[in-house]
Amino acid sequence: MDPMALEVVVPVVSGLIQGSVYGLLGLGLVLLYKSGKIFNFSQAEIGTFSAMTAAFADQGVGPFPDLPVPLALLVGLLTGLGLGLLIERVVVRPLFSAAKVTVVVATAGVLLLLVALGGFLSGPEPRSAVRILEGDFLTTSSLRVTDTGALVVVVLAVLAVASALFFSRTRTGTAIIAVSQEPTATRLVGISVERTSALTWGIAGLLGAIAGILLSGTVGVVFPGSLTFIALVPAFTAAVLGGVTALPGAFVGGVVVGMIESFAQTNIPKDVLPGSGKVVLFVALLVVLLVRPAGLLGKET
Amino acid sequence: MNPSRSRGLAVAVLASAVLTSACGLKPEVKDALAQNPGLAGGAGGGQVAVDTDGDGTVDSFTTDPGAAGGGTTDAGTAGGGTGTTGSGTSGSGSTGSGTSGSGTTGSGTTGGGTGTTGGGTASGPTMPVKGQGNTTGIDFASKTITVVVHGPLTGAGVPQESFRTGGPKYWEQSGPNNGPRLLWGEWKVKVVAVDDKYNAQDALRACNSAAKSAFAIFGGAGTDQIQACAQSQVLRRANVPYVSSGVTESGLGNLPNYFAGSLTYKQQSPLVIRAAKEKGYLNKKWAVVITGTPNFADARDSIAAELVKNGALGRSGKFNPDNDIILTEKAPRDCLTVGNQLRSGGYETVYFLGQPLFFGQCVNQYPTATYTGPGPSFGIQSVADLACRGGAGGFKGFYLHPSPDKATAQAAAKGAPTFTDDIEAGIWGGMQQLEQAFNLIKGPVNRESFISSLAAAGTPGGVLQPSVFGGKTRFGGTGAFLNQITCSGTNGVIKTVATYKK
Amino acid sequence: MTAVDARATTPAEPAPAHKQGRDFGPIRWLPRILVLAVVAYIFLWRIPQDEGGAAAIAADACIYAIVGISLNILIGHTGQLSLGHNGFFGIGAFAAAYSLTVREVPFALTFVIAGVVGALFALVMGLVALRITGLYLALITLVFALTLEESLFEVEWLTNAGAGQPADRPEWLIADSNFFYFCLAFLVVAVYIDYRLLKTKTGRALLALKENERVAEAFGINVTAFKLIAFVISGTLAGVAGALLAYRIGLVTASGLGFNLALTFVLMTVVGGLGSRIGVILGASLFASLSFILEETWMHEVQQFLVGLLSFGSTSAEANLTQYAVGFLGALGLLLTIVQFPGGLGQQLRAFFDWTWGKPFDVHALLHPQDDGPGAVEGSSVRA
Amino acid sequence: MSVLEVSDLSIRFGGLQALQDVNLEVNEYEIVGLIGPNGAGKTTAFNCITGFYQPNTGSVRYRGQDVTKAPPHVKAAMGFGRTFQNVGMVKSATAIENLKTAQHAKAGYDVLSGLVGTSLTSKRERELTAKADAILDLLGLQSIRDKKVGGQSYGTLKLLELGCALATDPDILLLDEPTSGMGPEESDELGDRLLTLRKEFALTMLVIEHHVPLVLRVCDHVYVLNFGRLLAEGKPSVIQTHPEVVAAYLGGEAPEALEATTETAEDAELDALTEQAARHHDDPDAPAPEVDHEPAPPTRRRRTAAARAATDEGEAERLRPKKRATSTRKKAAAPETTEGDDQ
Repeated sequence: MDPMALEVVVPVVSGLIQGSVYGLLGLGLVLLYKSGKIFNFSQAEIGTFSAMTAAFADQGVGPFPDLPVPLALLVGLLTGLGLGLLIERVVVRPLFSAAKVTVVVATAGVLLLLVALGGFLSGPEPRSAVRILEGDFLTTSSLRVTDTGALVVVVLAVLAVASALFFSRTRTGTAIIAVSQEPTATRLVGISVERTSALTWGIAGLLGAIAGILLSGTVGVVFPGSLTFIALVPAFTAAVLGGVTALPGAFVGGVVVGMIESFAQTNIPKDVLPGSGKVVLFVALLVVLLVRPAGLLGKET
Repeated sequence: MNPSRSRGLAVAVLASAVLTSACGLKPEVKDALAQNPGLAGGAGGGQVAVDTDGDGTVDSFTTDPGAAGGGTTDAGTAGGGTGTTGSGTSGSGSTGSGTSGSGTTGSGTTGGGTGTTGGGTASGPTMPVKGQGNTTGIDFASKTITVVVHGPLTGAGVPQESFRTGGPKYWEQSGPNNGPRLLWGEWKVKVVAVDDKYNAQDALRACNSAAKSAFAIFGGAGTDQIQACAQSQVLRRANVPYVSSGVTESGLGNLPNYFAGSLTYKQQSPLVIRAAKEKGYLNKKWAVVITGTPNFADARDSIAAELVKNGALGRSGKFNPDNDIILTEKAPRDCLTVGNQLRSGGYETVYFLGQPLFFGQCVNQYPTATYTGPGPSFGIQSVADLACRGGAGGFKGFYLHPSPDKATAQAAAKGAPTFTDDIEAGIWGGMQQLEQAFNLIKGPVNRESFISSLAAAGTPGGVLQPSVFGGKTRFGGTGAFLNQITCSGTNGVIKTVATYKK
Repeated sequence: MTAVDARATTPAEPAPAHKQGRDFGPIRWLPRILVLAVVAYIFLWRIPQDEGGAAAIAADACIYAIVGISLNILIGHTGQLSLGHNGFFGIGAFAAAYSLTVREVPFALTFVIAGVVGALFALVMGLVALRITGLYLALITLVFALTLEESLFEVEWLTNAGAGQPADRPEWLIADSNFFYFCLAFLVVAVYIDYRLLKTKTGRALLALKENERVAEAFGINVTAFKLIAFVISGTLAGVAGALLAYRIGLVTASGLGFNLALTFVLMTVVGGLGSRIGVILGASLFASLSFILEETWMHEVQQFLVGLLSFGSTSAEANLTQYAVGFLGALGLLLTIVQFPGGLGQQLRAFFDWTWGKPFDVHALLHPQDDGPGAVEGSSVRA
Repeated sequence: MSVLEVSDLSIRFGGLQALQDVNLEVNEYEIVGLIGPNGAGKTTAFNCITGFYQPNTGSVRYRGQDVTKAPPHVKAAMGFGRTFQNVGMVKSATAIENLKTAQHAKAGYDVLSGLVGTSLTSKRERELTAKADAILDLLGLQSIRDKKVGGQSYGTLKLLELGCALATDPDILLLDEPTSGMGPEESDELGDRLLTLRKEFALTMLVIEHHVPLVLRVCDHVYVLNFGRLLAEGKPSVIQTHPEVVAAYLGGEAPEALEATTETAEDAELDALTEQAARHHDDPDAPAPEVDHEPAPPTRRRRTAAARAATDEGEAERLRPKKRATSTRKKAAAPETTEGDDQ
């Protein structure tokens, strides 16, 4: 076996997978930042909640009949969409004119509310997540990549490209950007700010659900707060590193974050520096914000 | 095969030795057994490899059927044997090795501001008496004694609801006609389960708050949490009896109010090696994956010493503690890194001690190894379920454990309601231990008499193995069950294949 | 100066509101004194009686209130959204526990150490805040606290890793009632500091730099220095509060100081009402004692009744509802505060507080709080 | 010795030359005017003088001492009092609080003794309040003493802001459009007030002002800025008829008529940037305008540039949509604008 395998190849590959998970969540975060200049703290929990309803539907728990996997996934995606729309209507829209920080604290409130609601529904016990794919994509002497892991990378890449195209090529995408930059003028042109906002949150909810279902698939279980605990902060870091205004930035940022973390964890043992992954990440984030506040791919403003 | 078989024989011989030494029981224990004939039958013939389903096949996975049958393979003994002193204690001579528990134990009262009525010394009927000693947690009006069980209802990442249900299952449903079980004929016990969130700080907060309302506290699982509660200033000052499963020995040897009712991790290390020898995975490449808490230092050092002594292999060459021990955080987010480390080290056997959710994830990441260890005190069923759901080739291994598989426990706990998992069985067994401890008391029942009488003797066991304190140690565990874990579809299957005595 | 003299006489004029209607002296004051007496009786006498129960929770409430005041100095007065306050709080707790247990430093000195260490860490964040503002600052503080939680708080010599660092109280503080009074004394000091802060040039400088850094500079305010001063004062208070928590529980672990705690801190401050001292104290106390109130007081019966209604007899549903009730109520309170009542508890109850201080009871103010209140989370330095 | 001496001041934002070789001098007890069309760089010059911007080249001397690099709060403490184009005050605080905040540098106690609450602190606080009250009396604003500044009318705000600048105990006062938001009568009144203040506090002033009657009446000397360069300087009466100045104010109309709207500070800076952007590809070596000028007809080149600046307005809009939206809101919030007042 190549002696470099553990130190280099493994962190690269596992960082890629882990980072894709962050990137998927980061994509939703970037979308909302791009359109409304807010950080959505409830993004990961939208994912958790959606993954939980998908798992409910998959296993026939509670009000759900025992559905086949594709339908269960659909239930999860619809939950994410619905949550996005609901949050927009009940929390975000009344705060249109409030300071952005207020909205951000409100999304933190939504995060806690979703944790509580998830707890009401399923309790603290982890549920096994919906398993979309079961096989191994790649197994070597030092590395194992599951099909779900590979799927996450592919989905992230596709979504990152698709959403970049969405914003540059479609009318709706342009409208979202226009609203974020020029609400008054956009309204004059006849674009409904409210509709656009609802649309943005709907898409963000959907992205959250996709991320949640895939991420819980790689972890194996889902419980209230699980994805927030695992991935929220790295996803934020990914979004900021990549540049919160650039959609492919989430992809790049996610992968960078995943690899940095993985490298540090693999190569710095716990008794030398505990939590080395997070330390390195913090330093990286700090440096990027100080030196290049717009992020790796973002445009300087 | 032959060496293994002879080892099996040795175990059998040891078993009978232990059986006979049961004659050396302390009088109190004998009395307790006499008073509760139903309890003692538990582990009937000493250490038995129980064939629970009775079809004669002990397991499908072991390479050495002879070893499993070391004792008598007889399902009947598990449930039967009413009055006999079935579960022997291994006598005072074998306890206390490596511990420094003596000296501080025994007398029960440890001063403080509370009453001074010495425990077992006073005479009179055995029951709580108002004003005699510290009777906190005893409601004289409704004749109810409150006991608190703490465990990680949340935070460990696997289903742990059984920490809540195990207690009531014992005190409220295991009595005559599936009704409440009464102490001294008329006293009820109320169990309150509190969540320690798998976090020592919250555990200590919960225990300190329970000291006000509970007579005694039982620590279900979680080393850091148990240690935090055991060392509590508040509990010590209020003489709160604190009984737990055996975990670490660090800082717990000299506590007047603390009792470990089962083997500590350190005490189990030689047994882990014994199981590896018997099941044929000792001469393999071993990795030790363990949480980097000082509370696991004794477990870590003892298993490393045993592995080195017994010539186990490591990543390259002989097992080397510097290379082959992987430290983890207390609640890591996922096992990707550790999984890759295990894979690239080519490890064949993994000794794992850590958070249950993390354990399950690591098995998913690296399913090819045989997993072993002292296990999470309780909760191996949840881990197995989680690991088997991963669908990456399943989970196989042997874990030592304070409680046996469900069926064995069921048989030992005659007439009890069905157990949902090992946690429930373990808590049930812990409650049984508490009842046996209550029955050791002579005269007025209070915290002081509880502590002094238990410290002087031990418990005869039942679902759990017997414990012997004998005034010498607070780590009174005498044995553990070797549970074999396999997957059946997406469910983990736990099967007790042997009972090991220290 | 004549202008001043003229001014000084004006307050002596009886306020018209008091003159109208019935001003019968004692009758006007009696109910107020009665209310204050009842409050004093409950907090100074009744609660401390419940050793191990309410007394311990009241100590928690004091500790949270100190954190609330500390956080309010940053968010409310200075406009710096810190999501990493659990970091300063935690480092104070560990510093106190470590110096007491391992280094055997005298008890009193551990508070100084906790305060200094908290201040140092806050200073570091303050330096970062000079360059990174708004939401990015919120994010970096969050990551900072998470990093502390996972790295520094796991360093074995300092924190005993998962086992936690013990911090036993001295003999005279073991009784929870004594400890409550002890914490209360710290809270009084914190309130005094916050009061003095707002009364003097420091408070005015912070408000100015929160609203407009340029104006502040034109007024001769060293924005850099005062931002750092705000972080240092806030960090000191948080560190000392952390030390109190260490002694309150007797053990500090990293997992008790996580992201949830950071959110709780921000939540309680916002729900209490940024900028309102009494509101923040109230919000903090509420969050500290919510689970106790729901479990141990008459509210338990109410809760059980509601839970029974909602769970339709399923025991697992009942357990879930009970377990998540606190989080649910907290989150709901936050959202309601932000969306409906941006002034928080402080503003909602302002009419009552004003009344206890001698103003007439203004029902209108209770029902329709003024619009010019402090607002939820405002501040022009947060412009992102 | 002059109080303020600015020599060869230049500042560049990215590729845009906002100020180029600007020289100013303000002597003791003088009121000096600084005028120029929108985006000429007046406010930028103020920001360089008071330390908010660091000029690329050139120096600022205060009473002979080089203070180019001193940060704003240090300059404020030295005696630079300033007002802002769009009222610079703490809007959520009361008038009296604002006046006390403005005395920050002269508070006379340190942060720690303030927190502890020494007797010195309370004595000094009383003195600060007294001084603030005196200023309120002076400006006739006692009626809003305990009212939040945010809700007051624009004219009141400008007046109170002047009070705040006075409260900083200035040696030289830099006023950025003190009459914006005021009617003609109020503006006249302000003129009187400035003269009184100068007498009472022995002040020196530098004033950005568009209201020509005021400039004519109070200023001893006037500097004209255009496109970041000094276009002219001299006595107000001379400047009034200076052809190049008239030309710079677009085609020879009277200067006051061109100042129909109040621009915000950000607007001013942005205007400077965008207009510079529009013409920065012009000959960079174009000779700096003469300071002592003969009356000359407006050159073709200037006309073109001005016209281009006007046509480029649309593009400028697109370049800064966000800012424009902000300023729109601000104008709407201010109850009075100059629009009606100047007519």
